[in-house]
Amino acid sequence: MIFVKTQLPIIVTFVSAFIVVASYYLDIQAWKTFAAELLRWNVVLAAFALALGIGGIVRLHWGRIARRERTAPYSIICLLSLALFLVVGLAQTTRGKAYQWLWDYILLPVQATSYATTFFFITSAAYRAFRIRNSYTVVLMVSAILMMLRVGFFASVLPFTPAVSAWVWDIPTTAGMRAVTIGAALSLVGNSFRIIVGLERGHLGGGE
Amino acid sequence: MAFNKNVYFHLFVLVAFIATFYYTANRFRRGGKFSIRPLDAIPKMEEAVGRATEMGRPVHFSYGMGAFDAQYFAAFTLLEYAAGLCAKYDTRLIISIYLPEVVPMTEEVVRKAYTDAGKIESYRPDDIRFWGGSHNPAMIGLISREQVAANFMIGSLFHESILGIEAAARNNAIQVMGTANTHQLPFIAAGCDAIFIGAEMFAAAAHLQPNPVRVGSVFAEDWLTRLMVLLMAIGAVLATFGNTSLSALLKR
Amino acid sequence: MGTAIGTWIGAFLTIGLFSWMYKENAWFRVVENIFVGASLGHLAVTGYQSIVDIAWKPALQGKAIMWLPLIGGFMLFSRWSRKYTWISRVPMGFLVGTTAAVVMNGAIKAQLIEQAAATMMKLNTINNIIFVAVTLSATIYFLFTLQSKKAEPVINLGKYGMMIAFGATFGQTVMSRISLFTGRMQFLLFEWLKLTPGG
Amino acid sequence: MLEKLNNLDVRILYVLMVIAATFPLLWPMGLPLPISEQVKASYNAIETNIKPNDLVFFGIDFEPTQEAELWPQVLAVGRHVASKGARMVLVNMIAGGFRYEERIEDVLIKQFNMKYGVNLLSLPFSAGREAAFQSIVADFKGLYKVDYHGKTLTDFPLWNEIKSAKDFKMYVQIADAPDWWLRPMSQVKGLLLWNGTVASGASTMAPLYQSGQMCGFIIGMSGGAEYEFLTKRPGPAAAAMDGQSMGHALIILFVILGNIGYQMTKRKEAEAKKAR
Repeated sequence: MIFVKTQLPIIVTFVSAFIVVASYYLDIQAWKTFAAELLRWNVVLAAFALALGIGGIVRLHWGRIARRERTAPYSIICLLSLALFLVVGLAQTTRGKAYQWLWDYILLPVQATSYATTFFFITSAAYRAFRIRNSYTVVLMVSAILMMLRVGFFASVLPFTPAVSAWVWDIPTTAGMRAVTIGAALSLVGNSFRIIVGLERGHLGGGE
Repeated sequence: MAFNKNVYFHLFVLVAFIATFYYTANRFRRGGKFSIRPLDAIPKMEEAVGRATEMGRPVHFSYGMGAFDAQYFAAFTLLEYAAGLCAKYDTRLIISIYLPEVVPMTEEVVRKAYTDAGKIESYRPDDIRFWGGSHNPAMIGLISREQVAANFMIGSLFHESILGIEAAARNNAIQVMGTANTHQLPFIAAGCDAIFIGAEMFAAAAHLQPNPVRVGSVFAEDWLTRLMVLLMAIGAVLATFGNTSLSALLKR
Repeated sequence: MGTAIGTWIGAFLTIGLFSWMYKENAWFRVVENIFVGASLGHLAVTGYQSIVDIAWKPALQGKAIMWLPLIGGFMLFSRWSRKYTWISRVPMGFLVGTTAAVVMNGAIKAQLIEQAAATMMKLNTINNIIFVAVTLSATIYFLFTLQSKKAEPVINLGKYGMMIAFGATFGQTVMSRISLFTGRMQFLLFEWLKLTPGG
Repeated sequence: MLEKLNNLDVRILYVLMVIAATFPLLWPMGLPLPISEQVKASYNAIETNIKPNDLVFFGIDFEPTQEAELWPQVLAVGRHVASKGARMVLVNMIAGGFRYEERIEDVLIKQFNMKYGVNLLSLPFSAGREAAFQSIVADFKGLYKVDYHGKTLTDFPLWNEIKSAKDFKMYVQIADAPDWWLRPMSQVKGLLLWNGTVASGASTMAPLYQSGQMCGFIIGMSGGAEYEFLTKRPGPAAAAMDGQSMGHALIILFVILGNIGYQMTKRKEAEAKKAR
């Protein structure tokens, strides 16, 4: 039984990975179709895993409400908002009129605003980070400023900036980023391989 | 056997990696000596947890908002390390999660770290928070309310990196981040106390637990990367003289 | 009517989130909790739909293999019991295995082979020479077993290359972030306050 | 005095930035906008490669959060492709992208008289990202049974003319996420890849454009604004570019002030050390 408990997840990992990896090398249509099918199952499993995650958050807020903590009103808001989306969504699917309204006027503005807050953060990050401490930070700062001078109004006042920044972008930037990509490629292979053959198993817990 | 076309070099890389890996891993199993360039981000993580402990404030960890990919695997290893430190020092660890499918894996990783430290009774599943799409506001709210003193974000980072950096900077937290997503490297390089750049977060595993498998893997990866550097150099020289056979070979 | 109320709600949420920039406050916290609830609710609805569309309906229509992901999904719930947690590790193994497999195939082709082939460029212009030199030296930076003093100048060149890349990307991203904010201001000014450009 | 610049309250910076980005929205300044070579080249890639009746796969993969930056691109590029007389299949792989699919479909039908099902088709969202693209490559027809509107696909003549992903001439994708679509899609032989992305994703995608894996590549709001200019259809991006310029100017100013403050602080600390 202990064998089944510890080894079965590893065997499943290996077999499913083997099917997908081999589908890339083998020219057998049925195999490819089956591998594609397997990848679609991930979506289903992820959806089930959602229930676990949501369960955790509901338990957290429910606890706060039950204990009548100072923050309980916020927890009530959270659970009400969840219930609203859940009920409307299950009643009429995401294509329904009411759900579309919820999406347009609640989810969309908060998502967009949440992302737009990066506007503030990047300002203070630029202010704090681009201090000349050593020769590396000089390079960092100069190339950042060049890129900002590249577009719009500046390009017409300082006509050399588009060409210079295009050079910075096409040559050293592309080359530097390519190195990061190439440098990581074999690490990805190594790490994935160790996981596939079960040599790395922290994510499956420690035995018992 | 019906083989696909244009995958031969691809297959060569895979087979070469596996062969080199088994060779190097075996060499270290028999007690070979090795040395790997140190990474400053690892001791920084310990320092951060230590300081959070002194201040009596929690530690925050996030994988970022990327799709499920290999960076999560590297992050699991570093999370295990961070959780181990938090268990050892009795410091609270709060984890923000964007993807549902990694919730169970995160639980396993953290529980294992607490079990290994002999502190399973202080493991708090409630502090593993799944936020889904609301990850970012929930994270900055959490960082500022809980006065987080150490902020680790490791994985497939997107714009949440800079949100985490600025929110935690308001608490003067020590921050360690790592990602292979080139679009976020500038921000973590500019804003953190120490970072893992791309491959470094995978190599960290070999530092944390220098067992033959992990060290052997780093060596095998390195040797193949050297081979690729050599091929690129030779290919460029050949191309200069009008010979593109090497780049053609790669695409076979 | 629905639009008018919606716009006001949208404005309430937008300003509430932005208010964190001043300091963490109750308004922000209300919006944060609305967002957490809404986004989890939305995920739950779409998740339910994918289960039904991808697996449940085909399974009922006789595609027997679709019972497998459904059973796998239910196995995840064994996490709620201490004793049977191990059962949930089987579908977790599947998720990890398929993901690792896709990563492995993709990394070799797109990140290694294509990139390496593209770096084999003619060294007949200064630009190409700089390009290849920076790519190779910065790749060498990622060799963890290389600890020779002789390699240091090469690695330093690679580091400068990466610093230029980081700086340029930072500068490039500023543009993106201003656009996002512009989008929200367009909403507040033109849709909510109904102002018109030109004063 | 000047060393105070080393540690300004960032909230002052925030207020100034808000003014700089918002003011031009209300009072446009009409600053000039030059066109970059890359946008020109990407425009030409569509102009020369797409012939009437070619099949173009058009991906809209971004969340509403990216609307300001990417919707102008979808509009400008979508109109350009349609004006070349191509047959288009719209698709989305990120949950929030569906409403832009609907919007561009509307524009194409109204402005270009495209006939739904004959030379235009919208496929529904499918989850899984890289895995979903992988299944498009392996088994395109297997992935979809119904269209975006929930109708059976086999009822549409356009769907029945397509056999696999290889039938498409070009895959145009406007997306906020980096390269996970490219790994699978680059496996389709003969398919031209064309990408529009956010400014922050540019560094990931630039090497892939430079290496020739993509035939076109435009970036961010400025890319959209310039594309609007090339297609001679002014749109939402051009209007917002003034705020960009102002914001950039201000950030550069902050960086300079911060450095003055930093150097002053360093000098003062050095003096204090000497005095001791």
